[in-house]
Amino acid sequence: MGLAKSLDDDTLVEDDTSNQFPAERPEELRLVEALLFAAGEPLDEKTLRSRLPEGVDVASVMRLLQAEYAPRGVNLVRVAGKWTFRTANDLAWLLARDSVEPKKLSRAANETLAIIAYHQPVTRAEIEEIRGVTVSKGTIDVLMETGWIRPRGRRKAPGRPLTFGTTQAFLEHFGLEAIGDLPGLDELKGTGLLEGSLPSGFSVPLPSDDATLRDDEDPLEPGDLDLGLAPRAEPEE
Amino acid sequence: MGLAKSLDDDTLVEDDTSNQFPAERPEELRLVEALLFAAGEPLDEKTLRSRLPEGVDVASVMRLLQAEYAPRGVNLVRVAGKWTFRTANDLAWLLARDSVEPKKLSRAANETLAIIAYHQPVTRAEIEEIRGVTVSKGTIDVLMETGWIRPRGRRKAPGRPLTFGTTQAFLEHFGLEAIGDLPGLDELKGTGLLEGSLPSGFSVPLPSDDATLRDDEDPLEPGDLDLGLAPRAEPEE
Amino acid sequence: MMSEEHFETTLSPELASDEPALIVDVEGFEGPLDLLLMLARQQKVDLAKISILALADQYLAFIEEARKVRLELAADYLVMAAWLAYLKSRLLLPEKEGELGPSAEDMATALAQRLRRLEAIRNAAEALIGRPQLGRDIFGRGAPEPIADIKRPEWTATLYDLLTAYAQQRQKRALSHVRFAARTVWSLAEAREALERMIGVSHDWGRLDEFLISYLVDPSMRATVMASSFASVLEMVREGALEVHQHQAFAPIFLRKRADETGAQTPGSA
Repeated sequence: MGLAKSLDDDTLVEDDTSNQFPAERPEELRLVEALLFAAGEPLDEKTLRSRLPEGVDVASVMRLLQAEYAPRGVNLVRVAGKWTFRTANDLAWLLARDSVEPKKLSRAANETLAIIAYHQPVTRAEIEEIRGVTVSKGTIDVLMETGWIRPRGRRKAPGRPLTFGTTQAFLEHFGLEAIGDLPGLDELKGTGLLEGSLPSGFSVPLPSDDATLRDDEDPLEPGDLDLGLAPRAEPEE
Repeated sequence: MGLAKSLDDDTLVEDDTSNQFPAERPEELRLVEALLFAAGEPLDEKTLRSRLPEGVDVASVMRLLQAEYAPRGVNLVRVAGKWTFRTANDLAWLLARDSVEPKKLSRAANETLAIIAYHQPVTRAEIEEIRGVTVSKGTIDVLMETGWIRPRGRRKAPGRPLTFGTTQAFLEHFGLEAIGDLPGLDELKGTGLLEGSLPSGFSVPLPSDDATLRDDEDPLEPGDLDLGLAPRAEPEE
Repeated sequence: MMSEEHFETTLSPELASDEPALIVDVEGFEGPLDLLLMLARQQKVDLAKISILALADQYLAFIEEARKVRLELAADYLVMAAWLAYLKSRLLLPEKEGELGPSAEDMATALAQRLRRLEAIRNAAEALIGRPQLGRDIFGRGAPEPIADIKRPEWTATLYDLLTAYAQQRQKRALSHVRFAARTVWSLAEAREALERMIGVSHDWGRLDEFLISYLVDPSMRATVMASSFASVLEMVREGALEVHQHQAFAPIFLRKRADETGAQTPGSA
């Protein structure tokens, strides 16, 4: 706080900037911002709670902190159900120089990713049915490489095809709090276009990246993991 | 900004938190905080100037921003003439994690501990005589850390070396009711731990951890405890 | 809704439906459904109200054109063409009573539905890709400060470890009171000192073993004296203090002090 004194006449904003944090600003806000800044990766409320003193109302601290940071160049956001700081959306122009030019996905990969996201869990055959064209192994490989999709199980159907879904990294990359926040999802749902022509009884009109297998899914088998496809699948008994 | 609306009655601070940044907060502050937040390393003012719109008074922006962050959990600091965000110094405790790491005692430590257990009270020189190998300071330190041995007195001999014995914690860790439960010569032979022909006169002592000093021991001196060696030694008169 | 400029096709969208493209580039399409969708867009109506009959005509015309320029068409384009021709004929003919399977109307509706679904997912894909992306538009902390992990060791040992260590240690010590006789070794330093003393007096060639005769009496010393002396001789030769000469393998080794500057004669080659 002593630093505030060094603000002198040529400051750009009014004097009260220096004491904008009333002395009563709860210490918890300091703790949470330190934790999240230091971590770099999103932390869930459970983790935060475990690191904070007993009895802190984490949810309310998060709300306060989010409001504090909303107008700033760094925002507090919730992705994949966890909290993290991110640069503000509108500052991409400023920071673009920092980015390693991400490999641009092909149109086929884009569409395949969208189908996996909106229709998950979905098999390759179902993706092909929607696109009306074969999905090449290469396209799936490219998407696997991004870490945004994962094979999540096998469909209880002839041939027991792999089912694909999105990952936590997908949510983090696209800044989604949950899969239900996919853009345009409500619209798609409303027009009934998500139901598609999947075998009746199998199709569930809402995408879900919940790791719990659907009724029509079997767990991955040990062999599936040897493909290097699945990063880590906990076999469920 | 819309988030501010969600702040309701159970907020911890007064309502004006949400608009603590007057609309006039200069955009430059947002830009600089985003730049510094995203940068992988501290940035100097020259670099900042080159990334900011023409004509920004970087020095004054830095002063403002530093003052703003001073009371926070994250501070704006200058390292080697460059600017970076760092979690506040006083929160180091928050960012450290204690973890217990099970570690097996080395063979040397096991031998030394066993010799202390059987031959106590015993000095370092005596341990070396029995082992035929020097006992490193590190080995004694590790054993002290376990809490299984303690310096119990000083031998009435030239140099007045420390004598070591085992503690209650030793008995507890090894599930012994009393030190006398350590197997003797016959038992060691019976279990095959000692085998083959042993020279006549080979003996295994009957261990005793009686705290009473022997005739050839002097009590510890106050200074002995300052060595940090003895965790809690009750000075005995 | 999605604009058309995203189609990587040489078929200009401006072309009216009755003007088949002259340049036919199937490469630009992601399969027959994609092609159909593009053609459907040219009808400039809501996909729900699309004329499947007109669409079938457009598609068949396109395929015809492609064949004229002898373009290799993937089989699925031809399968779609055959199916559309069949659908077209069904749509044109009056429905027969009691015909098995779905009606032509149903099939047309199903096709329209598929096209709508493809278009919907395309729009969704665009919306998704258009979102601010991490590492491209938005960034996380560039230099996270790792949590310091302070590891507190918890020492473990079992009674078995302890007793084994003790027993083995005691036993080893009890049995290890063997003494090895100290080996006599002539060190390099000793050898050199002796050589310098003996050679220092003479500039004549002399035999190494004769120089050393008094040291070679004890048979147990013979090997070490010879080895160390020879090594010292080589070292002194390297330093330019000695000259050495051996007539042939296993022959006696001669040496003498090096003559300074005078270049004294050597008997034979060196």
